[in-house]
Amino acid sequence: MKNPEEIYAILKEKFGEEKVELKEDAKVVPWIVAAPDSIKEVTKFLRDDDGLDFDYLMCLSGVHYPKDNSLGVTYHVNSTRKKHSLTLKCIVPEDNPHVQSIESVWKTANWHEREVYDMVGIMFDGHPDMRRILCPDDWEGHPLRKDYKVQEYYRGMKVPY
Amino acid sequence: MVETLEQFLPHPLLAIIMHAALPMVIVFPYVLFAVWLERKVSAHMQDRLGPMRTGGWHGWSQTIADMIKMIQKEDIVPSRSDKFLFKFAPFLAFMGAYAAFAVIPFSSEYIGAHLDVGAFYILAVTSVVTLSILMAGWASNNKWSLLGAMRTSAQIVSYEVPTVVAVLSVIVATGTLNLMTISEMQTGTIFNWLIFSNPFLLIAFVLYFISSLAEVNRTPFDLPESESELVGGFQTEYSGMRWGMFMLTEYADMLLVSLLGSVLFFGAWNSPFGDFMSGPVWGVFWMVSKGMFFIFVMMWLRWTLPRLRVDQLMDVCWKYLIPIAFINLVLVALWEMLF
Amino acid sequence: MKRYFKDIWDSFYTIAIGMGVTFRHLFRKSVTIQYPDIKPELTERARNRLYVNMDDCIGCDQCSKACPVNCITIETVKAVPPDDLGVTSTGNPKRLWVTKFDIDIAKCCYCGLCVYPCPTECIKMTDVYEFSEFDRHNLVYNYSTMTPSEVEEAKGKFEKWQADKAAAKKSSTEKKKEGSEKPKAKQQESGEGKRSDSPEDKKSES
Amino acid sequence: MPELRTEEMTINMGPQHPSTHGVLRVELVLDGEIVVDAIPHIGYLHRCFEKHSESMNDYQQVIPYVDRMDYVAAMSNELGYAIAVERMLEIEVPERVEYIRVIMAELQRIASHLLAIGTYGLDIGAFTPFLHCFRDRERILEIFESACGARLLYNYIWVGGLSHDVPSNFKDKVRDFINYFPPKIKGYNDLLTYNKIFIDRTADVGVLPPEVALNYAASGPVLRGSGVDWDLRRNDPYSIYDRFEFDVVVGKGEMGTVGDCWDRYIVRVREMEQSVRIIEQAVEQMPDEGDVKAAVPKRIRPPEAEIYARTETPRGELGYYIISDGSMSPFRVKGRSPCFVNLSVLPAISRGSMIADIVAIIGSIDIVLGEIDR
Repeated sequence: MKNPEEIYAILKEKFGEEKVELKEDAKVVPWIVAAPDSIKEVTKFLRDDDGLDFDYLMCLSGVHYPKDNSLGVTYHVNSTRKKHSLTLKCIVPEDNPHVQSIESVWKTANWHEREVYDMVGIMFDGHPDMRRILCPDDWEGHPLRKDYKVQEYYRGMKVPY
Repeated sequence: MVETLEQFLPHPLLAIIMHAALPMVIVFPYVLFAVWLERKVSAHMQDRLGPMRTGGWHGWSQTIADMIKMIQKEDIVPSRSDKFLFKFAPFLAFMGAYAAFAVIPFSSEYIGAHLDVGAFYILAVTSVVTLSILMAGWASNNKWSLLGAMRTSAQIVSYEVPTVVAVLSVIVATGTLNLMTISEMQTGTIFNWLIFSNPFLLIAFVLYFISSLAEVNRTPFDLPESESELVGGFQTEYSGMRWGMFMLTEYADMLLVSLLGSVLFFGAWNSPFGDFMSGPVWGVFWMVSKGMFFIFVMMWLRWTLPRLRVDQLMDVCWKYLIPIAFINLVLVALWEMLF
Repeated sequence: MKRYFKDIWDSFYTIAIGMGVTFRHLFRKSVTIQYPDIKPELTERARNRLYVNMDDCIGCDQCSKACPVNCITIETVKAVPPDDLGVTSTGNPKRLWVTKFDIDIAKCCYCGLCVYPCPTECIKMTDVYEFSEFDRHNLVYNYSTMTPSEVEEAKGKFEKWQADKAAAKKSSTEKKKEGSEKPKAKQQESGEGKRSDSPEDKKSES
Repeated sequence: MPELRTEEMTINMGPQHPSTHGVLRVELVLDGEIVVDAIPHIGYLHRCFEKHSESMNDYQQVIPYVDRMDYVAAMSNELGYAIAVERMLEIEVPERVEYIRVIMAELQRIASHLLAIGTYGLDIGAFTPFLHCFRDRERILEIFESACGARLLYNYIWVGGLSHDVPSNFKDKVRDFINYFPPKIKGYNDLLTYNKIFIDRTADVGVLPPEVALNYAASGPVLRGSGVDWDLRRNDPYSIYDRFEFDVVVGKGEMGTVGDCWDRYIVRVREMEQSVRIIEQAVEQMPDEGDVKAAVPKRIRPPEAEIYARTETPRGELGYYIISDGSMSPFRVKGRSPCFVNLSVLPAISRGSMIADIVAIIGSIDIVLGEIDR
């Protein structure tokens, strides 16, 4: 059982401050922001380290922050054996949204990442099957972006009925 | 029987047609009744009521209404199907089922064709149903249908073996293939029935019943249709009356194997009480009621059991039924030799 | 070999047990009812078709705002002084002509969220559940009791009143030479323009 | 003789198929009847739950949408959402509300599991258990209907409380049900669970080893069926689940391998017994008096914060990731639906099985498409 601060201390020692950063002022639970190009390493370490032992990726969500013109991926990880959980985040700019895929770390990320790509439009580098999952393959735009405008016609069908 | 008809009818051909159509008098009302019964049996087993509206008492005319509806329905033929085979298959299926009724002795006075190879004829002619199912599945140009059709042919071809061996046990015991002769041999009280004449024939009957379930594609062997896997199997593309013909065939087949079962093991048209309630007309009654009993058991099984998987179906056939059937055949023969 | 016979025995035994269960059920009383002949009694909290008692509606738009699927459309026109709309049965004064109160019951999700905020308890869910229609447009229920001509009349009166008021104000401002703030009730403009976003406004008027 | 040419057949199972429990499409690559690959395609029931939530002008308004995610276990969905928002608002709900919520959630678990095992029987080909399950589920729905007026989509558990107090005869009704129900489980077991054909169809089929289950973040009966002792009600207690005594049921591989379809199935059957136990205790302890709306906030305006709250629904871990920007409407609501995650296991466990097994596997995962597609 470790709290986020302790986990952060371990991560900082391993990866250095430029890769991971703790947001202590966050309400409810603090989270750790990791660099998008090292998220795979970080998560792999989280999973394999005996002291941390995060074996369960609870949730992976994409968020659009229109204020900062950025997109974010939030990872909620949990350890079934050590009983602690952690919130990790990756923030990427809106115009070049690339995050490393963690599909190889936790298989469950496969569909979650596809969903994030579909809904928010973040590209996951190294994902084996980067297709849309909920919307049709030829859908335009990413619906969960705050500035999303629904397309007028989809294959000749009027969309906003 | 034909001779009697010829006396009343102007042309001998007419008499033959009349004669051939007689089982229809039983088969059609029976199918209407059986479909209704199936619904009622299933409903009550599931704490429901089933059809209650059409016709008044417990919805007795529901299937008649359904049939009228089916006749009126649009005849949909998929555009990419093999049109001729697609249209012809349901009728071929019914032909196969109906032709088999020719050698069933409905009563001491009526049998369609007094064939000396009656049992053999039935086993041969029912295979036409397989053919038609295969035709239907292939002609539909639908992968699900094809899978269903392939399953059927594999299934029926396999299950024909235990059926034949089980029937063979009876033939070993009786020494004839003529179903009328077999029926006549069982005249008398219930103890003259073949099933009680030889303990191993009881096993033969169980084998016969199980494999005939598979032959008529009833649960737990309803893989050709297997609604929850193959949508509707070979029937997927059928609708309206053509689908109705398959339905008719299924129920006619059920009746056929039930009647054959009662001929081979349960004294055919003989009354269980010796001379009491026996005679040509009572014969029909006994025959049909024995058949209905087995049909009820089939329904009962259907609404109780889940469905087997294809490989398990084959396991049941080749690993269990066939070896047991052959051993049983030897035992029946031994018993007949010794007693 | 033992396993072989055990399998056979298991099959027959478990099938027999299952058949016993189904056979017993064959003679049980059924649990279903013959629906159109016998109707189930609904609980008093049953949430089915919406009903609006227009006599009590004050046009406050609370239900429309609470609706998560936007199936309620309300348009109102302020009643001008000579017309007194009276009070509702709960004692709330009615100040608005409800010129349009449409519920698209086809959109309604029967969540009941519109019922709670209503200050006069005039919108409620009834136990009527048989209201299918052949045409989807028939499922848009118009609860407003006003005829189009009455609506026109109310609108005309309001416009006239507004014009009078503006004129009066103009003259008064000319007199006093200083701008006076618009009273809050006046935000309640006619028709479409009236939807304000914060609920405080609504509260003040109800 | 030239070698016989064979080729793989690609076949679409669904979106309209009796055994995909909705509009799931599974693209099957078949070698005869053997499945070479199974690729699920989802999204046919996508209703933009998350987008809708963002456009609501109140947190309470999201609840009818939440209901429609997992429409056969709406109470559990509401409970998860309500807990998430309450944690953000840092409000305590009254004791009585907590008890009612637990009773409702457990009744819902039974109802949902009944549906799951009933339709599972249907998938395997047995029709009768399905209607027997519906018969008993009906009694639960009646209790729900008397409490909130709806039978399926309740909108009952609100942020900070409940929409109505329970009716006065609620306790008796629940007691009636928990007396009536346990003998019925034996009926299902006789009819289906221990039927030889059923066991043959489900044992050793779709084996999901525990490591794989964890790696795929499977949850609920799917995870427990693989022998992982993990239940949020005990491991991460929410509401007042820490007050009750119950066992976490795990699959033991009684009929075959640990983690096969039969194990997933039996976990559900036995979980119903445990739910009855919880309800029994909750009904005894529940206070008779108390206002259920006391803590319902007039206006829900959480501080600028974000939360991930998870609860154990009948299908597994339902998480809500809610971000608030301090306004009346949520900034982002993400539903981590258990079925979505559980279904992603399908390709991994279905290779090499037969078409009929695919049906068995999908059924044993117990998916609800409304929740997968949201």
